[in-house]
Amino acid sequence: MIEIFQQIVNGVAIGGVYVLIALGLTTVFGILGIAHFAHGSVSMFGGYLTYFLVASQGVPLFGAIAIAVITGFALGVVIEFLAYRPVRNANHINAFIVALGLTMMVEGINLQFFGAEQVVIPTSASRVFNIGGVTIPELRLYVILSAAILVAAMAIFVERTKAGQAIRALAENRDAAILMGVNVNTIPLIVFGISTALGVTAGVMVGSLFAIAPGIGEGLVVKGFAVLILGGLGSFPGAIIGGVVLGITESLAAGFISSAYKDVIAFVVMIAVLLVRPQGLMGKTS
Amino acid sequence: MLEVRGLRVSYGPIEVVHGIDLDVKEGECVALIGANGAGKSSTLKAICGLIKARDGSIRFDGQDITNQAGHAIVRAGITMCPEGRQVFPQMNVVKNLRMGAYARTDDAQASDLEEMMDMFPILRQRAGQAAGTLSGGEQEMLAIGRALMARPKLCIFDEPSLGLAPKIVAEVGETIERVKGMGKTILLVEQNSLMALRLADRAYLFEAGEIVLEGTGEELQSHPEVAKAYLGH
Amino acid sequence: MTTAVLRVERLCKSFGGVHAIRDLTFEVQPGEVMGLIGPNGSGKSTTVNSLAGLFPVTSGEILLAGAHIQHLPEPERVELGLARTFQTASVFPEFTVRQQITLGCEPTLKSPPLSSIFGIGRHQGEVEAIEARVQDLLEVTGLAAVADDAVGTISSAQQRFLMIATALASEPKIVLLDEPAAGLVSHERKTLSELIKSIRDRGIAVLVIEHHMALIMEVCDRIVVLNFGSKIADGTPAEIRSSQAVIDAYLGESV
Amino acid sequence: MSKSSNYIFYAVALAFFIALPQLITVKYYLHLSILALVWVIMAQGQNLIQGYTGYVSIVQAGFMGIGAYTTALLGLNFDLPVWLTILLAPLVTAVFALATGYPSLRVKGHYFAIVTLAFNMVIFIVLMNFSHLTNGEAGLMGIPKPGGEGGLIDFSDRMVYYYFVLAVAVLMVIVAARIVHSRIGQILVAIRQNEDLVGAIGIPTWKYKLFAFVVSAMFAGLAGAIYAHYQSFINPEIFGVAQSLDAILAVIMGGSGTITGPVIGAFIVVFLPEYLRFADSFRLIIYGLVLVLATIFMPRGIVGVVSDLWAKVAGRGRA
Amino acid sequence: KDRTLDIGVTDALTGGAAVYGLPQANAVQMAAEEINAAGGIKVGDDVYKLNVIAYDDKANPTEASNAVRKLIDRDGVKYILGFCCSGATGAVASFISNEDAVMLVGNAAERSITTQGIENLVRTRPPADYTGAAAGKFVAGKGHKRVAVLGALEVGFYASYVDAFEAELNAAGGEIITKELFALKDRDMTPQLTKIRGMEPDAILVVGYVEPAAFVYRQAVELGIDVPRYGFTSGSEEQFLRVATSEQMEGVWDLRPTELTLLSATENGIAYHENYSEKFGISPSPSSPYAYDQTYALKDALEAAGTVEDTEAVAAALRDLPVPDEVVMQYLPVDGKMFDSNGQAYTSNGAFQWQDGHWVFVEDLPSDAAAYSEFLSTLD
Ligand SMILES: Nc1ncnc2c1ncn2[C@@H]1O[C@H](COP(=O)(O)OP(=O)(O)OP(=O)(O)O)[C@@H](O)[C@H]1O
Ligand SMILES: Nc1ncnc2c1ncn2[C@@H]1O[C@H](COP(=O)(O)OP(=O)(O)OP(=O)(O)O)[C@@H](O)[C@H]1O
Ligand SMILES: [Mg+2]
Ligand SMILES: [Mg+2]
Repeated sequence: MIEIFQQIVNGVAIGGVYVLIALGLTTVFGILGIAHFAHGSVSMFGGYLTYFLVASQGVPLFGAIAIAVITGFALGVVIEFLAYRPVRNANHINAFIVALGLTMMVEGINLQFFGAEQVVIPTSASRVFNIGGVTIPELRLYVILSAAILVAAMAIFVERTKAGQAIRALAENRDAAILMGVNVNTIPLIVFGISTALGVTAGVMVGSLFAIAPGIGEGLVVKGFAVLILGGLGSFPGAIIGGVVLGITESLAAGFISSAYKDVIAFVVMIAVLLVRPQGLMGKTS
Repeated sequence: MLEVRGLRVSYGPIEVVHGIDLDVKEGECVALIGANGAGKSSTLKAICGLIKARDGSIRFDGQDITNQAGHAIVRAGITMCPEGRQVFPQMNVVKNLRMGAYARTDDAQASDLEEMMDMFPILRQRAGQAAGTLSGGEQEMLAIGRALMARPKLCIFDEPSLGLAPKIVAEVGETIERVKGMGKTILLVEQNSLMALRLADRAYLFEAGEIVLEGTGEELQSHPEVAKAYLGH
Repeated sequence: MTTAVLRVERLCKSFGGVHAIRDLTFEVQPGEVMGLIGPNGSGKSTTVNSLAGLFPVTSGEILLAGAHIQHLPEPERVELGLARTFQTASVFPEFTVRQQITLGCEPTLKSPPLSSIFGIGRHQGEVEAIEARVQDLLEVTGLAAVADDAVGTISSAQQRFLMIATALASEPKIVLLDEPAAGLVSHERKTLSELIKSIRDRGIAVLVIEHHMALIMEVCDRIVVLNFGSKIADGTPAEIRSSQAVIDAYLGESV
Repeated sequence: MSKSSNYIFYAVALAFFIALPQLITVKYYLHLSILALVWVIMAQGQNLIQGYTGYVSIVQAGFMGIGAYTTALLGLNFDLPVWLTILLAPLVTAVFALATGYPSLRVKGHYFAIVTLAFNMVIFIVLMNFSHLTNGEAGLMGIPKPGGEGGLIDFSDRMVYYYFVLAVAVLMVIVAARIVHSRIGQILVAIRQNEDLVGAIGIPTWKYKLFAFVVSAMFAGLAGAIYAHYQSFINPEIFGVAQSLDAILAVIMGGSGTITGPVIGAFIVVFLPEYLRFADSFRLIIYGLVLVLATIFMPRGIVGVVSDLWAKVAGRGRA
Repeated sequence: KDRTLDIGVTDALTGGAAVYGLPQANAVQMAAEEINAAGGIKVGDDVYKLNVIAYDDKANPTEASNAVRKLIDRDGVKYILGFCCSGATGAVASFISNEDAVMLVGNAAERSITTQGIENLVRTRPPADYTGAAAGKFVAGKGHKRVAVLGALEVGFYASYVDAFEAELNAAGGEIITKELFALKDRDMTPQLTKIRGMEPDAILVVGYVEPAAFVYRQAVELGIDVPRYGFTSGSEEQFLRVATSEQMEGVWDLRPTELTLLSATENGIAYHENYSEKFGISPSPSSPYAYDQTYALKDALEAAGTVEDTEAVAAALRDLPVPDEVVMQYLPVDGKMFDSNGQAYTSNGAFQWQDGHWVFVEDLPSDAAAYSEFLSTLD
């Protein structure tokens, strides 16, 4: 029994990271219909940057995170403006290719600036809590908590603010949004900025809880897309539920079925859900 | 109030509006009629900034709005109720109506919302339903209501009666009449030429991207060619 | 008595909580033009979509020339002789008009599809027969002049006629037309009513949804009126025109 | 372009490919050309599902792997003749494609892309971990060449193998062209434009989508088999998602929905990274940048650019 | 006469395996510069200075064969060094015997590379099972009966390490109670460790790349697993400390070839460590000397063969070579030769333990290179 609880706890932390990655992906997808494949690599860039600031510039951790998040926002804006905007009216597959190209570029940049060795963002959180046999490292607890806070903040932003309203309108019908007076040139910039900033926080979490190394970002973005599929493309609650479900599924699969095939099992669950509900767990039928 | 001069619109290499002049004066209701594909919607889209004008100028309220961004034009006081309704499919009826007031900064929105629901009782019945699942007619009413929520100076309707039941068509006619009564300036495109010409103070006839006839509503109604081709039977 | 070409019995369809059609029963006889009218949201398009098999019905039976079809997928219903058009124009924008109509003939072809890759097992003369049928349809629907234009470049009125031509290409027993006159001007509507009559003259039954009363009154032999998903009237145009229930629900003052 | 100028174009292209080995002085480029021809087969398959049917599949490299492992394992374990195992490879791939295509094709657009990507990862993980059969990451060595020891033709001569692959590639391009110009091809293009309408006019779309998916997988399986016998070595690494993305790139860069496009695209994805080696550690960055710029400035691929130019030139000629 | 000899390196310079490949390429470069500075290679009347051409293969088999094809066909290179990873190495090994070239394999540990009788290939690193058997004996000797394994078992040479380990453990009456797996990019090992914790093992054995392995050690502590931890990872102190604290690492064993570590190293090793650190600004990875040693072996073989053209002679000379003086690893010669008849070299194996922030050499793991060499010859 303890083992099951332990596995669920294990899965929730990684699930929190998935949720943040997926949130960024899902907002971008919802608004612009772009499968932003470079998201993982850009997130890792943010993680690397934090590491660099902390480890070799001596910036305090939270200062470094703040700088990285702001840089991430700016980077997102630049990416939207320079890379995706020119293909806005083209076939979506073209945007996907741009995304692939960006992925290579960012991976290349990461490699060039930060090297091939894995880096771990140093933190001072090294305590471990033990609750009735279930252990939780302090750091994991922080990750889960901050993921929850960010999700809540995003939800409030989208549901309660005018910018959030505009984002939803743009996601659903671009022309109509223009006719309502939504500035469709700046909203995508904001969306990309926020999405990338969220990605950077995920990158920081991965970098402190686990590690950043070449290829990890790409693996993460695939998981992010799996979450989207599981939860429903463009669906906000879907990203949250999908992320947690995927994290726990992986954990249980590795613990109780097979660690070699844990990703296979996660994908099979995703495909099975899709067969029953083609629009994903929280997706709406069109 | 609205002054269009020498407007040309093209999609890629194909030009569909070939330099038209068009005026709408304050408080006036102007109709555009004409066959399918004549370029009426394209003209409206160019006015609203949804597509770029290739040539010509558009002035509104003394201000040059040619090729301005769409949102700026909305803030200048033009809203359009577009062809094909264009509701926000996943938002419910109330949220759609609220979106209509997006560019507004005053706080009379709640009472306007009530007013729209009174004007279209069916919208009150469907208040919580996703707009995408409404029937065509229900969507059209929603789109009109949404446009009015912006309290525009100039209200543009692109084929508001398309696909509506006769009873509702009559209601839409009345609604536009009422909007007119509110002192709003109206630019109306209608396939239902009879209704359009009855409502309009002045009208233009489009043919293949050009304006071929202009006059008061009555003049055009009694024009033999118009009567034959557009008023029917 | 001949079997009805289409028979709908106690048809129900609900979306979640919304009952779009309730207990709908009607028949269409061979060679008949039947009108289906009703206020917006009364379930007309839902009826057409249910008949065509776009989604499963909640309950009820659909018989095409006496055979149950409610469990069949969309393409098989077309093969059995039920064709339809859509309320909003739905076409292949990159094809030429001729190509689209030719594709519409696909369900009637006897040659297996693979034969067109390897050139074996082809039925004699089929290609020529199809070409002739397409030419005929182009002329009937008045599209011959734009036959080799890309569908995306023809006017929306022409696209509406093209939808009808494509539906007819499958040699149906009955066609369902969902608001074919939407967006047409009066002379085009006239062409449309001629077309509907000529379809009937070919022995094909027509079920037409329209809000344009003049057209409906002119072409229909019989009219069924829906309101809130239920049938409220069924009769000749004259009967419908004078039915108080229909006037209250749909027509308004008078037409 | 008129029909006859088309034929002239194809004849010139074929003559070029036949003469190519004679023009190449550094044998290294012969090696790359062989790989590029393998990729021509891959890209034609990808084009069928992506370019013509409009479904972006990200599992092509996985299918290539199934083909490659099929031919290698049959050859190594059962001593079957190489010709036979090469023919069996696409058939076995087709079986897998049927099994994966059925669920994947129930969803559309990005869903389909990601589901197929998941399948590619599944194939990769299984090849990696099912090591009793596949020997895991270490891969399979010593895969025999066609013709066997002391056969009539020596396939270990690269020149010979080049012509062998060229023949297969030409054949597959012809097959692809026959398919897209057939009734089936017409239906696939219709599905790309408006799938709902295809169903409504009485054509069971799932059959045709599945056909396109399975045939494209067979192309990939065959490409994998030919690759395996050329390299004599395979391991899962070659059949990962990155290679599937290369197949997509080949189609897009060349010109999707055309027969010539994938041929050009295949050579690009094989040769471009080589030419960017001078950039050393900046290679990845530059390759990515080239992709982004190419997509922005020539969205219809090289074929699109060329045919636009051609139209301009021809138009001027007429005027 | 002063002449230049081009030698090639193909290795993973980017991507996930660059941790192994890049240091190897650096090591070859460093060795070449040292050789040039010391006067070059004397072949007959000529003196050759080495010029290194390095290509990135990303550990991908296709890229590796492309790189080698290019080195041979275009650059005219006959001597190719590097090779950190088994997949890429296998791809090249499958055609190298037809080429007029000599291939020197470094860190790639898949056994079959030297069982195929490829005459123009030698390898400095011993196969993993050679070390695994020694490790099995050692752990069994500690009295552990129930051992849980966690590792990159989809990778052939790690699996073969475990197989040899298991055979020895079984022989001593012990058993492996579970084999759990992680992939190269996995960093969250808690699911596997939670399962292992539930099985109450006497010890755990971690077999795999340094980066994920470091996380296993850390997360095992976090999950409260307090049984002895053994491993086969060859990670440096620096690499482990990036992930885990020294306390979390305390007591961990590494059972592996006596590769480069500060305390176990010979004078050559200390010099190598210093020079490398100075030149590249980072300490060398423990396995990088396999490539460094390749370069000196090649130098001696060229001088012994007296030719740079005749690769067959050079390949033969390699197999006849005593262990060069300059090498860093501690090779166990077979019949007095560095490489045995299979082209395989052997180092001694050792048990290292993490104590107070450092890897400490505790004892030799008895290993019989000659016997293993004979066993290797019997494999196909
Ligand atoms: N997005 C587009 N791309 C290319 N051509 C277009 C586009 N939109 C409209 N057209 C073409 O422009 C011409 C004018 O169209 P427009 O919609 O302005 O006409 P309209 O008078 O509003 O007709 P309708 O009564 O059908 O709405 C038509 O020939 C149409 O085919
Ligand atoms: N997918 C759906 N989900 C929920 N409700 C739906 C859905 N489709 C249709 N409806 C509802 O079913 C009712 C009938 O819709 P339908 O489209 O059949 O009307 P209609 O008679 O064709 O109207 P119109 O003349 O305006 O086209 C409407 O109230 C509509 O809101
Ligand atoms: Mg219009
Ligand atoms: Mg309808």
